Amino acid sequence: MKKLINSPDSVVADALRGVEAAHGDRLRVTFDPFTVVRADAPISGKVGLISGGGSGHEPMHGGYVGPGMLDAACPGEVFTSPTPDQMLAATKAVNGGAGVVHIVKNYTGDVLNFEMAADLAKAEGIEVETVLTNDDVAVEDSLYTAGRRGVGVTVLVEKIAGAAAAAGRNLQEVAEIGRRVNANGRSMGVALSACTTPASGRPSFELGEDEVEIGIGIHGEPGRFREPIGSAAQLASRLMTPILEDLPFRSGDRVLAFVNGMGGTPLIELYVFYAEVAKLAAEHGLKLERNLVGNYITSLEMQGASITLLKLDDELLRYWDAPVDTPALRWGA
Amino acid sequence: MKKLINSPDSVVADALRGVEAAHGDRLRVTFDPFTVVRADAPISGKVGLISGGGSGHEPMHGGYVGPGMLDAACPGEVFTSPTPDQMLAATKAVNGGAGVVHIVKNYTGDVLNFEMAADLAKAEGIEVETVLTNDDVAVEDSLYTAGRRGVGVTVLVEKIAGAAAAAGRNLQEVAEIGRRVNANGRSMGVALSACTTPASGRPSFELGEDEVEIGIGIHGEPGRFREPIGSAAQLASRLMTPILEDLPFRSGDRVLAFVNGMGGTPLIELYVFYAEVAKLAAEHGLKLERNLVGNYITSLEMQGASITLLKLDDELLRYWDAPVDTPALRWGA
Amino acid sequence: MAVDRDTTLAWMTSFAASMEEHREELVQLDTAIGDGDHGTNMNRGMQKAVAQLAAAEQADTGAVLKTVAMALISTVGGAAGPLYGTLFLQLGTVLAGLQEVDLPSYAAAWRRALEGVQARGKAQAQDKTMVDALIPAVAALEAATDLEDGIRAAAEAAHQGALATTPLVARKGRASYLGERSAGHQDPGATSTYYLFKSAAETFAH
Amino acid sequence: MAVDRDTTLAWMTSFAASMEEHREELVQLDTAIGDGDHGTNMNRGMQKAVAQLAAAEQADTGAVLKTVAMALISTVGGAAGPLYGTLFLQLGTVLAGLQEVDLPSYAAAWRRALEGVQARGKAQAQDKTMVDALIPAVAALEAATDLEDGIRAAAEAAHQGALATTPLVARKGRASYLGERSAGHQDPGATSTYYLFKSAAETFAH
Ligand SMILES: Nc1ncnc2c1ncn2[C@@H]1O[C@H](COP(=O)(O)OP(=O)(O)O)[C@@H](O)[C@H]1O
Ligand SMILES: Nc1ncnc2c1ncn2[C@@H]1O[C@H](COP(=O)(O)OP(=O)(O)O)[C@@H](O)[C@H]1O
Ligand SMILES: [Mg+2]
Ligand SMILES: [Mg+2]
Ligand SMILES: [Mg+2]
Ligand SMILES: [Mg+2]
Repeated sequence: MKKLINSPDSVVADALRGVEAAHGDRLRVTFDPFTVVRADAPISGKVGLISGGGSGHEPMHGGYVGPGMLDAACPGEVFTSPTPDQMLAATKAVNGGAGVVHIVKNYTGDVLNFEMAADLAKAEGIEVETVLTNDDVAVEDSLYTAGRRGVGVTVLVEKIAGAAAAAGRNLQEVAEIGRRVNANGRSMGVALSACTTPASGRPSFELGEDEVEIGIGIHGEPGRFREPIGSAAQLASRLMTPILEDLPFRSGDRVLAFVNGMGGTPLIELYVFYAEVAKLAAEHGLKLERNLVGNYITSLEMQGASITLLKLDDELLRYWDAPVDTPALRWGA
Repeated sequence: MKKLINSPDSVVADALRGVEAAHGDRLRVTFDPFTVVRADAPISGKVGLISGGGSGHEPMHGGYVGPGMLDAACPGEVFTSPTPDQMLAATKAVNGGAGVVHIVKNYTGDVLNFEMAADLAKAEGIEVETVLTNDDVAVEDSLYTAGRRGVGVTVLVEKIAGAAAAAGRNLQEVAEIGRRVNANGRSMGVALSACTTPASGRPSFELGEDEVEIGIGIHGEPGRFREPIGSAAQLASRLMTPILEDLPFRSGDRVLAFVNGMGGTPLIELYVFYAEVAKLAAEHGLKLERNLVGNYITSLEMQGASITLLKLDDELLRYWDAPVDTPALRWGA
Repeated sequence: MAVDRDTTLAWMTSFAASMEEHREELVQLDTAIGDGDHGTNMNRGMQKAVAQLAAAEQADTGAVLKTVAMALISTVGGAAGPLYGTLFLQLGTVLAGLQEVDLPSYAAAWRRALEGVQARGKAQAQDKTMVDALIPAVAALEAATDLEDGIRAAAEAAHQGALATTPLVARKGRASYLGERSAGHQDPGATSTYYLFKSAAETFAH
Repeated sequence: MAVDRDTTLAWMTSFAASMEEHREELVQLDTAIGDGDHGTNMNRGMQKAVAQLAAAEQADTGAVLKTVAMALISTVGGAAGPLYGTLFLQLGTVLAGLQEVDLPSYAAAWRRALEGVQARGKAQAQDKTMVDALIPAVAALEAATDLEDGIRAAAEAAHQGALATTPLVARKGRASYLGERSAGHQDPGATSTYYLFKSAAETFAH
């Protein structure tokens, strides 16, 4: 394992020192417990938005803290959900009196820890609504699993619900909009290589020279299927078909297409992939109104990509376009 | 070699199809020859800015085309400088009558091709000024080499000269500001792994499990020295010392610090690295006024990072802060 | 030997050492069907737990267990943090205020701990989780007539339960995403639960 | 056999085939001390050149060489594009309008081509570039008394020149960044220049 780190034990704290050094003018970083909070939080009267999850998915979530998006993030250890005390601290830090939305990716650990945190926050008199993301169509048989995983749509929920909160919508409305994004979003991913957590020091799985994992999550877990690698066009179709069928997306639907890199995929390949996704979307009759191409929800240095399609309506589109001013997503500001 | 591509021969064209699909509302992509041009070019009376270089360094340069930065980019084949006809086409497309600045990284191929292009453009009556970037302190003995390579500072030149052009400065002034950025910027990089071009299919070099290449360029070439890997703190100091000594940077200098990922390094590691860079800069008495952390000038999927320090003055700072609206760098707009 | 504050402290110290010793093994088990952090998570949590136990006088068995619960909840994260946190919180709640714990009280506390883990995680038997080690262990305790024998039997039952997770297809937790591919690997959480009982058995064998 | 339009066309066809055949080898040489694209660059350029030669009637030797020059300049990129482009442009300029080229004219054209390459790239002898193959090749042509023999001698000299780049430390082009580490590898551009003369020798041996 070769990494640009000081030691496996200190990697999250060290990275947070970097975040503080780079963005200390607009973010407040706490180390005990780990939180990343908007410098101007809490905003009186505004619904607070927090999210959190294991580290190793950067820029998610710390990179999305700022006006128009999250009010705080709780970074856990690498690929390990954060703990309730982090979430409680973040919830208190961003509560402007209008309640706080917890955006939670559907993994057992994240769900259980956020559940405990919500109980603690409510016990302290803070209203909390939880928006659970579970957009991964690779997990088909959700009765016999922990349910679908929350993956790419999480970024879109954070942006769009964040804009709704910035626009002054109330707690129920912000949560409802977040849930609407999740309900209208579907994702699936492919890995060309594994990743190595600093603590384990070994790749999370071994792939042959011409194999890929289809239907991966974001924690270096193996996917649902191991298959021979195909061209970008073939892989795009391998992922798009289940996505399109699942919602289902219909001809004429207005969509946002999000091609996400898993961390180690060069941008040139993501654009090659996006070209194929756009082609398939057009063939399916979709109206591609917006897009996002880049490394936004990652698995350390994993090579691979995921596709997220979000069916848009006027309101979601308006909130997507609204100004956002965070380290990793910034426009109109 | 495992890549998300259709074929090694079509990777640049395929990626440009993706750029067109994703950003067609604001960029115009041509395929014969390859250029990426602002949709609203030429802007009458504004100095045009173009750059170009081999592909595989994304988001450079195509991701920097837009208001406040480049007017056009010329993508070559992977790691191969573009050809004069591309540069001529781009020059003509962005010439609004106030002349065109060519931003050229100092590599023999880029220099020679841009020289030919400038001759051709001048023959057609277009005024051209060339800004050469050569900020890489790893190349010490420039009398016996092709001179220092242009690396990280190129991004800063494009942003700052782009803002000067947007502010209405004339050709000489925009070129002078670009040269000033280059003259005040110094960079050095480290590779933890090689990269593999689609055409060659093999890693550009082989490193042992605990070795790094120090003083790399951006084309997967081996660096100046092969050394045992150190901690992030040690590697930061290994790169910062020659950078600080070279300009030299002095206590009290105002600087912009740019920690750049080579493409395959997760953002969490770049922030770990940035923390060390900021610490060393502070110990040296530098005033860290601005920073940029991310994958901005890359070598495909190489793991590693480079550090660029730029000594700021009021004017450079003002142009750095000015609005920019490109796919890869966006603020204030 | 009885379950009291000191034996419970010794048990927790032993479990912390066991998590350190088996960190790598649990990471490997979790790499095969999860995300490779279970050993690191449990070790981080238990080192924090023993540090907190050392930092303040613990009034009784229940206090020890609650301190461990809070340490795990605030340092483990992941699925294991809330689940083991709940386990120790329930144990500690039932045993609160008791200086000496007899077999029936101990077994009843473990029944409540099991119920708490299931209420939180919704896992049933055969879902390939720590519950598959807990269920037979608690049953063994309940069936015992002697505390020491009961704890030894519980450890043996937890061991069998953990081993028996290998052929199962996971239906809860991260491993469930693998579907059929989760079969053939022992569950990391069931394994750490076995080590928890093994530490108890070793503590009470002294 | 004389240098005229048809033999020049045959030479260029042979060189294009050679670049295709040796693409991989040139990529490997360039991977060691450069960026691994020289073979791909030259092959892309020469395939385009023969396609353009086929697409339109070429008036004479000079026209053939200028078509090749323009094709290389607009498709090769990198250092090799402008340098080989300049080489063929100078050759074509000197030989423009000639139907049959004799040895003195041919040698003079090559001298101008060498000067053009050096004017563009500023490389001297021993800088470990294509110039190290060109210099002895041009000298051999100038020393010759017979065209066919001269071309054969030039190919042999280019070969020796290319081989002799191996121990050199590069002072121009991308390999120069490696400093001492560039020694011990044969220069890719000098090698492709050797193949250029080898193709000529084979063409004129027929
Ligand atoms: N719903 C659940 N109920 C009971 N135990 C569970 C549940 N989900 C997961 N587990 C246990 O947690 C273990 C994984 O813990 P750990 O790796 O620390 O957390 P994570 O899965 O969040 O990375 C599994 O091996 C399993 O025994
Ligand atoms: N200044 C120069 N003068 C002459 N030849 C040069 C010069 N710089 C580089 N070369 C030649 O070009 C070759 C490399 O070509 P190529 O790999 O196609 O371009 P690049 O270096 O831009 O990738 C070198 O092997 C060398 O022979
Ligand atoms: Mg985990
Ligand atoms: Mg090149
Ligand atoms: Mg785990
Ligand atoms: Mg090359």
